[in-house]
Amino acid sequence: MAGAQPLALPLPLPEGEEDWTGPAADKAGERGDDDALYLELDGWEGPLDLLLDLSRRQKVDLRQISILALVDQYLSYIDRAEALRLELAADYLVMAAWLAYLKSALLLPKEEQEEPSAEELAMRLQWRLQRLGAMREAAARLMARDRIGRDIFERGAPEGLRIDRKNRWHSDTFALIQAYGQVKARTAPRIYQVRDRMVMTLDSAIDRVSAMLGVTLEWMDLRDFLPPHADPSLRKSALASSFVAALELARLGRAEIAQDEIFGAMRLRRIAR
Amino acid sequence: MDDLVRAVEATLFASEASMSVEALAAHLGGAEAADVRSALIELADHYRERGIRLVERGKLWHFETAPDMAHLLRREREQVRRLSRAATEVLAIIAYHEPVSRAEIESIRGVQTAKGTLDVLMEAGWIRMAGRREVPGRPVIYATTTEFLEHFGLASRRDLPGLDELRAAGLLDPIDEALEDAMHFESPDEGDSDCDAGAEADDDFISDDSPA
Amino acid sequence: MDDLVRAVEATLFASEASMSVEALAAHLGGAEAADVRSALIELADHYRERGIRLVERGKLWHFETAPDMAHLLRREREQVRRLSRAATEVLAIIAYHEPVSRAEIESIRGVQTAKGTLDVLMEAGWIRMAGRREVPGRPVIYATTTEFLEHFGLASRRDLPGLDELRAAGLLDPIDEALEDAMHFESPDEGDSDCDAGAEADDDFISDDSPA
Repeated sequence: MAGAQPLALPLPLPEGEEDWTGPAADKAGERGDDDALYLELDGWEGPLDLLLDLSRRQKVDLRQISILALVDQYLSYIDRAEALRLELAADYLVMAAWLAYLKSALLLPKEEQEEPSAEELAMRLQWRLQRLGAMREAAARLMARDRIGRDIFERGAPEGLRIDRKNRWHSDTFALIQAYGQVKARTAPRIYQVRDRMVMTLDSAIDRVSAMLGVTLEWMDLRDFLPPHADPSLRKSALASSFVAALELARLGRAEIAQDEIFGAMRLRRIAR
Repeated sequence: MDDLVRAVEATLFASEASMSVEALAAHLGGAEAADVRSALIELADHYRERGIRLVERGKLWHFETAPDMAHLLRREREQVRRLSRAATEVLAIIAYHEPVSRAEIESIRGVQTAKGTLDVLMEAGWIRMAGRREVPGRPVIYATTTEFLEHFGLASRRDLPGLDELRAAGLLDPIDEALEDAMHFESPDEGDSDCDAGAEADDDFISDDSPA
Repeated sequence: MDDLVRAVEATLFASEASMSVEALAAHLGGAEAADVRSALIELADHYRERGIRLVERGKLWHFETAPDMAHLLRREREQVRRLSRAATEVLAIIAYHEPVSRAEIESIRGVQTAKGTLDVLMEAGWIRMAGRREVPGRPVIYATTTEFLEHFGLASRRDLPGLDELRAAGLLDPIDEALEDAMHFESPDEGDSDCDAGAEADDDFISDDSPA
């Protein structure tokens, strides 16, 4: 806060203990000579609240208060609070600094003033005090109204209005029959059929590969074992079965397998006994 | 208007309980009981023909709604609602298979049935409990009512189309359930969208029936 | 006595809450709103001088005791919430300036508003969040409720005491932050003030009301 701009009004700080009964009583029992104002620190809702109360003490319309006098009162209040070593919230001190600046600006000759002028700032402060004062009075008038539950009462034992909702259900024959059809369709036993596919079984592949291997001692490409002119799905099945058949024959020691490179052609040769 | 009469009127209005003449007199700062009594009589006379009455019951006085206005205190509001798909299915099964138990309905539908679904059909007046099946657990069995036939414009249950007719009408063709679900607007508040059997969190459902 | 007038009288007497003309018309089986309105006016006139009155508060009607009966009826146990000075001031600022943001309230009071203050007023049902102001930071704005009008016996916000004079004096002019800035009168920044503002963290609050 120390580095705050002199013209900036302090940011509000969280308000302290809220008490509708107003400023807290002096706990130490010490009373000031003129009034108890400076000992009632905890009761003010921030510096603006204190300023409003000080300006009310001028006993004139808020529009006619003397800003200079108000500044002096505020500053002397802060001084006295400090003399009593009361802990002052920072925003009271920042307001004091701002008011001190305002006072010096007000005392300067007009031509030396910056924009906005000190008069404008003073008027603005006055207007803010007026606005806060108006709201405070409005609050008091509001609270003093005849209020429900305190001054005015509603019927003590109303019978109450009850609305019973009654459903009238609607449907139609088609929906009924359709629903039954759907239940039947949903729960009817279903027969699943799997279409036959042309496959080469492992057994027939082993027979075929070993028979063909018996013809020669030369290396043969695996693909040469597949049935020629077969449709693609049968060819796929035959390739897989023939591969497994080749592995099986190699395991049984009846054939050897060679492959020169990864994904290269796989060759097969009979092992002569 | 007399101030005491106004005070009695306001006091009885704001009071949470009926009040005796004595209680009123005490409340009104020690008014004479006789004055309170005549105020009460004046008020009762004033309200004789109005929408509210001032009445005495066992020496206690209170305001109440005029008897011919009592219908205003409890109003019925009728709401037309369309039967949900789940309820329609259950109703159809009962109509085709009656009398059936709840377990049998569930066995035919292939899904559990929320308690609310049968309640809705009972509320609609379309099904009734038709006794108990004499098997272990003695489950309640349900049947349709005359109102059911009336609402659906059927002379008798025999008017319901048979399976052959349903098939001919294409109503037995398997349907895409996902599409069906997406297209179906089931009222959410009915509580019986029991396609997801989660609705069966309904604890008081007792499986009292072994499916046939 | 007209039956509709009697019916309106009976319904409002029996109702636990204040009712709008529309709610009354609906409850009375679709009576014309205009007829209900004239029945209300006839009844309000009839009860003008009695111990109870028929009053309109924010378009809702109810019966209540006459204000001059307060001394007889004031209850021993305090039924009315006692508000702190800060809370009464904040309530007045909201009522006279609504809708206002928390920063605007703070700008008038020159002090930050403790979080509890707005909560107390919300809990009492006297203020509500009325959307967000479409300025950077989108601060929540507050307005008074119908319960507020009802509790303080105001037919509408126009009945707020001294409203016209305050407006004429310019004391209710919109809190113009831009002007405050121009005057180098720093007003609490919307963004800064809510370091402790739990109410502002309410992200899923839906702006249902476009700020004036």
